[in-house]
Amino acid sequence: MTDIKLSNAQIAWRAAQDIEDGAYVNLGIGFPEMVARFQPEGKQAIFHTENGVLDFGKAPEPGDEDWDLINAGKKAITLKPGTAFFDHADSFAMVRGGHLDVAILGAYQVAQNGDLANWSTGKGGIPAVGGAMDLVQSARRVAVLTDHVTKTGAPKLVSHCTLPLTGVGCVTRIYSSLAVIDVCDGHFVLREKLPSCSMEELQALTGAPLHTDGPVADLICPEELA
Amino acid sequence: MTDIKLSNAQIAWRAAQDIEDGAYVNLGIGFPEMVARFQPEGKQAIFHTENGVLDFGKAPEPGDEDWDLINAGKKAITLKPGTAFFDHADSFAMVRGGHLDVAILGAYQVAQNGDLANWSTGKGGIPAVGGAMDLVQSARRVAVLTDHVTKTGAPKLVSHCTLPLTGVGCVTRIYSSLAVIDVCDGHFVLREKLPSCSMEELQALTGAPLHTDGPVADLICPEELA
Amino acid sequence: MDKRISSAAEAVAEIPDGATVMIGGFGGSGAPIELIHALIDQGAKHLTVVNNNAGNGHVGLAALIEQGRVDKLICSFPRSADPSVFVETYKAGKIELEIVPQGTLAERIRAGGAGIPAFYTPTAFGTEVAEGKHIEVFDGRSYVRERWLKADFALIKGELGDPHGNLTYRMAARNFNPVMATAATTTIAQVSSFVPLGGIDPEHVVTPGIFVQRLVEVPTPAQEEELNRAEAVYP
Amino acid sequence: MDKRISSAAEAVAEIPDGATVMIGGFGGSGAPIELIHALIDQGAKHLTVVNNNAGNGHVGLAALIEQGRVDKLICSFPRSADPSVFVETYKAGKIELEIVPQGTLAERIRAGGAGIPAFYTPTAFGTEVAEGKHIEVFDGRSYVRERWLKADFALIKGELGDPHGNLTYRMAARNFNPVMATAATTTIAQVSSFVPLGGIDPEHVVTPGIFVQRLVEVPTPAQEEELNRAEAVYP
Repeated sequence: MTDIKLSNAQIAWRAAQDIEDGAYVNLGIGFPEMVARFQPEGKQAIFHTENGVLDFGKAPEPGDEDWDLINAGKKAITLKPGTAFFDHADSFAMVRGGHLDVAILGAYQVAQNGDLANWSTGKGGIPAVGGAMDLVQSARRVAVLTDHVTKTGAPKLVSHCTLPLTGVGCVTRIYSSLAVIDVCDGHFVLREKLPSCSMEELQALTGAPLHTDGPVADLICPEELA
Repeated sequence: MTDIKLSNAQIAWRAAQDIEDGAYVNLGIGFPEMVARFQPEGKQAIFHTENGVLDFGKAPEPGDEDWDLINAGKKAITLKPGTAFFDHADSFAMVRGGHLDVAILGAYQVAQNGDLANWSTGKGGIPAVGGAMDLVQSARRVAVLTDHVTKTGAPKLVSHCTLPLTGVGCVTRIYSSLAVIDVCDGHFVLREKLPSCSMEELQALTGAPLHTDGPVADLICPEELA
Repeated sequence: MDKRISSAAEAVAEIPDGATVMIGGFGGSGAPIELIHALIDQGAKHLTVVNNNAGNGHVGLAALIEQGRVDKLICSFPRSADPSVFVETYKAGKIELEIVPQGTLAERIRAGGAGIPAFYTPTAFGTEVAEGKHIEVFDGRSYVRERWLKADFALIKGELGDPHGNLTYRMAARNFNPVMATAATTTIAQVSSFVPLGGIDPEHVVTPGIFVQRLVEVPTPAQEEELNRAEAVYP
Repeated sequence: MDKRISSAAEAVAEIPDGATVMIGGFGGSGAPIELIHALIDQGAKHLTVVNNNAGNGHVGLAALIEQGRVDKLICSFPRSADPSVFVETYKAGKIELEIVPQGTLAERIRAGGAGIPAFYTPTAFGTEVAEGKHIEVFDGRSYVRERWLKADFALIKGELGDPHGNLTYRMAARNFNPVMATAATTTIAQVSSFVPLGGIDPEHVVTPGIFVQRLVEVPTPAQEEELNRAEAVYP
């Protein structure tokens, strides 16, 4: 079993490479927010945040925060030329109406049919769904960023989710710490994997069969993000 | 049968007297628009028009029209301090959401249960409903301005409508050329009538029983509007 | 990313025969006359058009209908000062008409843009407009179920537009334009002025650019009412 | 007609025990802290509160909950930097929680304001949040039916307000405020500045006055985030 895996920054970098020029993108709270740092040269993504801002800028310098100007993670953001404000009903009209090109979220589990579980560990505690259930059912592409396995080594890519679902059949691509995997017609289809990780190792860490429908590329990310 | 009846201006004047200070009011195309001229001293109504304007001013002088600034009747209007613009979905959210205090419309027929027919003579021709069906089902009060009888002398206040309905059980008060009549629990209840018109005459011109539940006042309107 | 296009002709070039096209405006206020005329020049046929009205005189939507290009019209109020084009086409059986109450029309379009496939409204309950529709009682009151309305294209008229498609409108010319912008696969806006990014205060954006695919500048747009007073005919 | 009130205390005076109260804001952004604190002072109990979150620290909504005044909370995300007040109240069984996906929450409120008793959404289909709800298939896809959400009172925060209640908002502090304004019988707005009629450009009005019943000026409103960084506690 390989010890080498991608850092969160590398996973976010890899996901950023697939965002088309001019795409409207929503980044989930936490780790997915990191994707905004890695927009490739010459491609411009426009970021949407659930609380009613489109096309916002980077985080302000500490001390320069305006707490009326935040993202869905309640972190301070900034204006840029082209920013637009709107209310929550309009914000989710954008989401639900299918106007977002990509939503990028974290996951507890993703099933081979595209089911996603990312809101509840099922252990009781206080439920909190936020905007994820809206995003995953309606964005044109739903990408998941995740470690390939849990902290205890259990697969997060599974034959079917055992945790409470966020959405059914919604995930289109998974960027894991070991591989890039698409969900196609109820199967996981491997697109890229770390060169250091064999097919057998990867399959052993994955809870459902990995299919291929062509060559599997090497998953190479910038070393400096490791 | 009496020959004396109120002019349209007098009917509009009478309706205007009942509009509460601060009321949000929608006036139907044509004759009902006249109500705006007769707001009583000290009472301020705020007018809504379906095409997305709240609190607009009077018609401009001929030649001063801006055809981007019109009412639902496609007549030019003017701005005033406090005007707000919004889109059609928001405009009918106001209507359907029950935010209008009064809608004032014309009628072909009103039934004693409050059913209103005002959009189709039922003779074929080209149907056209506009915003009336939305307004009558959702405004808090729905007032009708009408001649008491048709041009051929047939009652317009009827036991049940024979023309295609605009809305069911929606009319709350009728300002006719002869009387002011409320719709209460499926009955016409007479509130005011022209002094020159006897109860017997009025009943003969009305297609359903006129009830009373108290004194019937004299319907007196300014002579100069006759 | 720059959504600006240099001409109305180019902006409407790919609208195919049989397309469903929403056209903004309420009467002449907010009607994108230059885009409609470009669509007439372009030649697409068998269109389904969604508009509040049915055109006036012989310009704009009336001209599109007069050219025999509209198979079906979905509207609330097919009347105007001079509705002769629509009336004659309708009486000749050459155009299908779907009448929708104005608020229901606006809400069906809003639902199309907002991903709501159906909703309930009190409007038209008990009338012939609701015949055949699903009725349901909530809290003792009866409501009609209505479906969303979407389009392949929307032709709309704004006032200012930036390269990302953020738009403002001019006074009551706003009307159906912002909501139609949300409900079409491809929304094409004509604006009186292009402004650079940042040229519209973020607080004053009415249509965020996410809803707009292309925009074209028409610096002094024709006003349908004035064209009709001048008895204009297009083409 | 003048909807301006001289104090927050007076503005919230008539909110009774058992009322349903929508409170604007997303986290601290747009949260009407002074109105919430006035409601704490006022004493109404057994409230049902609708808010996106569940409060943070010991001010605003968290303080209202800490005072034992909220029987039920309808929200999408009861987490924050310091959610201890809600967590303890919830674990003690002293508050009922209804979790609603954020977009469905916004749309249910919008439906309440717009007279739509129910609508269909793809959100939450197949999840436990949709359990027991009516499901319907449109065009081959499954949707969940959701009901409107209305309130007796809405407490919202705006930026400018004129005597008729026309409002603007400040940046992302807009969020739930405009839509909650539409869905309450009585909407009470605190604004940073009163302006005279005409002080807001008609093109820039976000909430038309028809949706606002009372407004109060709070010239330098507290920002929840800053109160929490200063470890403030109310009262």
